[in-house]
Amino acid sequence: MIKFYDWLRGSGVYAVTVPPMDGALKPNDLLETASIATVAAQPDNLTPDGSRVLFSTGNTLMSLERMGEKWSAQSIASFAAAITCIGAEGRGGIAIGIDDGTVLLKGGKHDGLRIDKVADRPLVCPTACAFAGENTLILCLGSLTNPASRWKADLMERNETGSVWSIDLASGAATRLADRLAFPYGLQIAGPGRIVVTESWKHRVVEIVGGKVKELLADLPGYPARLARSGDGYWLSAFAPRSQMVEFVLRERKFCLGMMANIDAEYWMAPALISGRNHLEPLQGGAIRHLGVLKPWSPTRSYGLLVELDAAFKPLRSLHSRAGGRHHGITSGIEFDGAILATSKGGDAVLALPRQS
Amino acid sequence: MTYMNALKPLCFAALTATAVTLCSAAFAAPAEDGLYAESFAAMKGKKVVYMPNALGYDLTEGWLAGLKNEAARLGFEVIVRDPNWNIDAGVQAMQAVVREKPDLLVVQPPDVTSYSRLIQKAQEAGVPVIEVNQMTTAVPDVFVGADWYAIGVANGEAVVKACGQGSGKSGKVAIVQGLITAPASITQVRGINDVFAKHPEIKVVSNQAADWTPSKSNSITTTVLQQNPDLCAIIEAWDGQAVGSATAIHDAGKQGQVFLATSGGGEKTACDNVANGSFTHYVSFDLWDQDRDINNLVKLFLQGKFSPGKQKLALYTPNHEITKENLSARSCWTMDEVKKSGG
Amino acid sequence: MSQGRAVADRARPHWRPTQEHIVALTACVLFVVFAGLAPGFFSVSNVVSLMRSVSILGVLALAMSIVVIGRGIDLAIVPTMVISVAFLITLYAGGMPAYLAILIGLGIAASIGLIQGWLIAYADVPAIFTTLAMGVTVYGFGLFFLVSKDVNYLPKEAVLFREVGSTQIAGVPSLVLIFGLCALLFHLFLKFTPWGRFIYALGDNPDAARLAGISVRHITVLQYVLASVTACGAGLMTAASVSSMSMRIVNSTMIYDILLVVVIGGIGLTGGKGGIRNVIAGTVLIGILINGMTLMDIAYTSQNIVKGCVLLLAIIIDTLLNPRDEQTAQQGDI
Amino acid sequence: MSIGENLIRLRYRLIPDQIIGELLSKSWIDTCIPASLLAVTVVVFAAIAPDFLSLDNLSDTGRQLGELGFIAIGLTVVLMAGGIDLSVGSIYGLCNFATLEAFQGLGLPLWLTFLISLGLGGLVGTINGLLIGYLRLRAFLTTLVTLIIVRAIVQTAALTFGEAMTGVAPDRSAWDFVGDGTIAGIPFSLVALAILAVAGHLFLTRSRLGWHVQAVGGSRRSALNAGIPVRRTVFLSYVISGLCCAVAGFLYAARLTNAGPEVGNGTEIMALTAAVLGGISLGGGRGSVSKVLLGTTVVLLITNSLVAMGLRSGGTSFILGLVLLLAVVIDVRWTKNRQKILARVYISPTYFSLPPCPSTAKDSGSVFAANDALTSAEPIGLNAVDGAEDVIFDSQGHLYTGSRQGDVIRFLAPDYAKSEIFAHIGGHPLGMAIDAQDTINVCVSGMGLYAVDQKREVRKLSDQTNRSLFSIRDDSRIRFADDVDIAPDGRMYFSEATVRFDIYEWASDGLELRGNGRIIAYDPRTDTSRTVLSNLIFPNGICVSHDGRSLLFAETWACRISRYWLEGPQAGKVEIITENLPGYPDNINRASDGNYWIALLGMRTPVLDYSLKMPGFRKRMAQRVAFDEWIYPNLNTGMIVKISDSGEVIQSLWDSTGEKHPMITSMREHAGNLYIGGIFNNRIGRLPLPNADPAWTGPRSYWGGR
Repeated sequence: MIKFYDWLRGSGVYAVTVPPMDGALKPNDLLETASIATVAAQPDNLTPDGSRVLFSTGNTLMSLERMGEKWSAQSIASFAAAITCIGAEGRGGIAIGIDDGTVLLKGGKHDGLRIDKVADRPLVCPTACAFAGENTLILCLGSLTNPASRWKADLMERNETGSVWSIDLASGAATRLADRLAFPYGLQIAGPGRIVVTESWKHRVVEIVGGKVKELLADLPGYPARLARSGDGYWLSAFAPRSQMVEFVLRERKFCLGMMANIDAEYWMAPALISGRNHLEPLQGGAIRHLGVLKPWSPTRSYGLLVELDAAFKPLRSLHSRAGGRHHGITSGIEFDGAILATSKGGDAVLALPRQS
Repeated sequence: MTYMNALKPLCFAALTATAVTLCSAAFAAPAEDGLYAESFAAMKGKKVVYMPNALGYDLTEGWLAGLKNEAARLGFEVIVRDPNWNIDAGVQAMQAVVREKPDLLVVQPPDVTSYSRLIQKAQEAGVPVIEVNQMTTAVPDVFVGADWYAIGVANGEAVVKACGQGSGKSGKVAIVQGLITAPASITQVRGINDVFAKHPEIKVVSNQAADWTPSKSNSITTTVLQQNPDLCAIIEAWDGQAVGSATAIHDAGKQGQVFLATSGGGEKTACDNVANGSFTHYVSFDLWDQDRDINNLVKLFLQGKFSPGKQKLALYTPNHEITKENLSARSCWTMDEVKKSGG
Repeated sequence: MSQGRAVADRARPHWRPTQEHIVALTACVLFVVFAGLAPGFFSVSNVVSLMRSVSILGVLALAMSIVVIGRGIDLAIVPTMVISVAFLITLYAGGMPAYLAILIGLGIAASIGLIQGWLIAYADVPAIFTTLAMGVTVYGFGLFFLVSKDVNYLPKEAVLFREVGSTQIAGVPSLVLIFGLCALLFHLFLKFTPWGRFIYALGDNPDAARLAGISVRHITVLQYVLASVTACGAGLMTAASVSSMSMRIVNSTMIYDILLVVVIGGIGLTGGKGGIRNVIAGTVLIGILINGMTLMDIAYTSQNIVKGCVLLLAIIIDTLLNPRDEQTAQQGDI
Repeated sequence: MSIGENLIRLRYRLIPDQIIGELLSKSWIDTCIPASLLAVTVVVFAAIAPDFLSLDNLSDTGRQLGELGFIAIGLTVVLMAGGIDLSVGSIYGLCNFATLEAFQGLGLPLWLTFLISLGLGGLVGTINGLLIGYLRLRAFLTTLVTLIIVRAIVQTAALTFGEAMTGVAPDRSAWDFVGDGTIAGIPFSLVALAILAVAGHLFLTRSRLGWHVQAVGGSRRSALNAGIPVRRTVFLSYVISGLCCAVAGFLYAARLTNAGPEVGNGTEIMALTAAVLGGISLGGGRGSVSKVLLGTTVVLLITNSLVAMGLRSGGTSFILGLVLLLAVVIDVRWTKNRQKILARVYISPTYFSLPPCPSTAKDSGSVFAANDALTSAEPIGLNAVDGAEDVIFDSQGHLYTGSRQGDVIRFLAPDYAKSEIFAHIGGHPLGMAIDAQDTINVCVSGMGLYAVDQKREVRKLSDQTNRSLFSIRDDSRIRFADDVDIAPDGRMYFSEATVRFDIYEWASDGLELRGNGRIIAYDPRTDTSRTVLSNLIFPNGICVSHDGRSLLFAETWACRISRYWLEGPQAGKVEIITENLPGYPDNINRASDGNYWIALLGMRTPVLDYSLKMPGFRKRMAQRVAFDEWIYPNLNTGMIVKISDSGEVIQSLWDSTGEKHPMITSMREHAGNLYIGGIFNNRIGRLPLPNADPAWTGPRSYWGGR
């Protein structure tokens, strides 16, 4: 009854409202004007590893090092499919998640170990991994059905099939820490035994406490991606903005499913890493080019957002690339050597900014 | 046990009444004496509209109770219209009555003029009109009610006796009228004035209207008492509002010193007030008598021998003066008694 | 609070004779006049009785003032008073313990206020109509369901009541004291509690108040509940002083007297202006008028004429001294 | 296409959803509330009240209506002027008493009595008016005081004269006629009311003072600033109210000869109730005589019936109060939410489906393959133009275009560097056509079809056409004239894109996809317009074919071009010549090689195409999602196609990124160049056409060389 009333009025769960970008999230152009450390196709997974920073472009693993003002990137290795996540142990050990559903370990104690099953189920969608000590790997699986590259489908299907695992690399035994998560995308070990993940489809950051989730930061105006340390705080990247229209489509199941069945994913009315590149993409009324300019506040399917959180996961400040900009689809952002690095997966660039900006 | 004694005659009356009812019901035919069946038949199922200016106080409720008792016995119907002090509503109700054309209208007009035209219209429409306790300028078929002039005179004289020559009192008197357009009030005051005219030593220091409301009479009396600490007497137009004055006197600590004369239908509370000294002199137009008068007239008219508007009759109720001295359990009635066996 | 203080400042502008001053002045003038004309006017006892006679009116005016300051109006205040009290008397006479009866009476008053407040705050019905209609409804309801008697007398047992009505403390009638007490309480409430401040803010500019984050609707409801309950209190005072409650008070012009007290005191119907001091000023003025004229034995009806004329005069003077600015006057401010 | 889809199609074909919205947008819908209220009352009481519908009851009610009606109308005038008059009851009582005193007491002739009563009423009204109008006292308070004073006067008078006055009914016929007489069976007072009602209606809606009253009530400040004599208006409103009460009092006196002091007590509340029930707003400005009469009738019927039913005391006022409350609540909620409801239901999308979009991929060999030919166009009037929906050239080669500010702007040949405002029209000029005299005939949004001649004189050609039958909303006005072209016989054919929306709501029409548009022919010889084609889906561009025998027009949302035969065997017939364009066609214009240029204002997107089959989805989107977030065509792309006379597509020019020419709404070929206009663009583009006839110009092609 109430449900019907809500459906009628578009209130309650049928409300399509989106939290505003305000306060600490007040828009600016810092990301848009940020200098480009290196150009790379679909960069992702910035991970500090000792003196260097690891990141991925497509299925190649790269390392980034600072040369004064400049940055230089070298390719390290490349894999069968796109790299979906990187975890560095700190003493040479690296774990790499690959879109074909495997996690490989390179260097360190368990060099060459290959994980393609977790608890006897083939893993489909490794989205994040991190070492908790030398022998344990914490692993996020975004979905049971869709590989990471098909995240859009997973969102539009409104799946909540993600899970977080702790894997004993020595024995290979896997214990499930949490289940039924809406695409756990970012992972951060905030302290001994303190595991924090971002739950993208629910626009929130949660801590996992004894199989249950505890909300740390909710109602984000975007879909959170990876989480990284910054001093005693964190850097939270959001790879796409939430929008009224998308929320509405998500609630119009018939239309949504029909759209997924009949139309290519890149032309869906859905969030994207980059938009406005093709005349077949859906366009929203506010996004018409007026007198030659596209207003930065116009509705958009892609956006660039990197948020600094304090130790209590409250937003402190944020860096943006707004509608009509290039540096969209920020999938990871870290602090390294007095600089902020961020990967714009949509803009095909690794961005660098001075810490104080 | 004086109380029970007081009730005896009433019980008797009640018994006879019920007896008669039984007879009429059971042995109608044998009791036939030439009029019996005819008169009963004439009254059965007739419609009587009863319209006081408001229900909810002793008089109007009392009359209603009386009517109902007879109605129950003789099988005519009593329809109540209650304008509840709102004269406009009253006028509308009257119009409704004229439309409905009942067999009889028993009405207590609120003032001299408001209903006049409509009462004539009712008579023209063939509805006989009985006015109760207050007269309009348009003359009804019959008037039943208190002899206000006599009441005024009685209270006036009582006051004169208390405050006039030889009493050694100041002779200052305050008159608290009711609704200033109401005949009850007007005629009373006329009576009072006529008495005072003969006694120059009486000075009327205040003559104001309290519109039948105790609160207003209370505030009036309070100020008057402040103004004339040596006030001798107050004449209240009606016991319903006199309570206000009584409290005022009581609050001013002048109880017993100020002579309070008033009048009313003789309901129990009035006697109580006389007993506890709130009222010094009380003129009662006995509601019992009025009930009986009303009922008799109703019966006469319902038998339909009179043509409305032709006759101009009046039954003025006798007055009983009640004071502490002559106060007896019989001098007042309670609503329950009337409900049981009034009329 | 700051915005509250701002409102307070608006209430007393830097020197300019406000309606309050004018009223006070008129009151003094009248006092002198009557002292000259009316025998026995200028006596302590009379002044006391003067206050006593208007104290009930005063309390009702307090109730009204709260609503008016919040840019509302409560025309149902008299019926509320009459019905609630008449009912509690009936209950009491019916043998119910006094405290319980009173509680029920207050409860009824409160619920009436609640309904009104809800209609005004949530259904956005203009206050004047809501209360107008509620007045009729409440009176009808009471007469139809609750109270059958026209005048409801306190039963004999209600000695305490009568005492409260008649006792004097240090020569001051208790009713006057009660009025004073209420006045003080209301003053404190309005000036020193956040709700009081909010009421001012609300009356001064509802939209601004809402934007400032005040839960306007709750405050509105609060106003009417307060008013109704106070009205019930005033009814109790009436009952205490005349040991009865007459249903016919509803048909009287009392509501007009109340409004006049409030507005004449200088609490603009626009809301946000004035305070308890104005109410007292207004009450005193009316009191002096009525009492003086009664003493001069002016007939009740003619009293109304005089009253009316004096009030009209006061309003005119006020308007001449602080005329309304066409550009800033609010639309629909009648 | 599935069965389900067919059902949807059928449902939307059969049920015309748009009607609800159109009904709601009618202004008379307001009166429906009191009217329905009245209906309910009548039904209810006819059912429960005794002899409710009996003749004398009705005639009695009629007489009372006569009296209360007068008061209520008077009060309404005051309310509509933004004031309030509480003293009506007292004035009523006063005049009633005065009448009786004068007629019965002093035995004056009837007419004099009437004048006296009028005089008294007018006097009190004048006092009120002076105090409130000129001294600007608070209406509520002032009339409250006058109420008390006048009431007191009546009472005192009643005391002094009341008894002296003989109660015997006067036997003078005129008097009785006023009181009891009927005209053709209708009570006299009712007839009087009817006359007043008509007069009052005319006064409020047709007279200057009436308008002033409404203006003052609507916004006192604006009225003042507009130079309306606010004070006098207010003053007069109170006088009127006083006079009305006087008449009412006179009638009452004649009916009941009741000199009681209570007459009219609480009448002000009755009248107010009536006004509110009728939906007269307190703030002022809103209301009408008919409404208040409805309200009055309701109030009277209710009170009378309740009295007649003889409820126990209190019952009447209880029910009356409840009714009043209910009515006020309904009225308030209605006026508050009407616009919201309207906004929710007005847009009513319908089913539509387009065939799969032809491929536009760069590498696909299709004629629609994306390219960037247009990016090489050089700008004209960069950042100077705003709203160049159409561009056109006169015989001298000057370029004309429109601007959002409502001007026709001229760029001077040959280099078009200098521009000037050619003429100011006021509305946004859209499509243009130029005739042999170089007069620019232009469609102006919201205004209609206008002509600007070389002397720069602006002339209205047409702003209305014949109203279509069975249309709820009046569609005879032209709201959204879009593009025009001139047939050889001089008649002008112009398209009205939609009759349901204004230009700034064009997207809403795109959401509806109903055939809301039409093509109108204006005949300069007779100076008349008539609709030639209707129910078109956003008809936009119009172009008379090279041979002048037919007319090409674009239906934007349907992505198709049709031909309308002007003469020949198929005259009057319509045939579709180009279907399933990859974008939404706007203006059509002649090309030098005998073909036609078509501007596509935006591109079809898969999501939008898919949503066409789901009207429910689009409706909910319109309701839930903010206007700016709606799915639009992809307007950030520019495309022009060329079609042959038979309609097959020959060539397409793109600005696929929309960097320079997004949303192209028109283009003209002129002397070997293609000039490109876009309504939202900041420039006009000039693109050299390599193999076009440099001598060819529009005027020549239409009117031959001169």
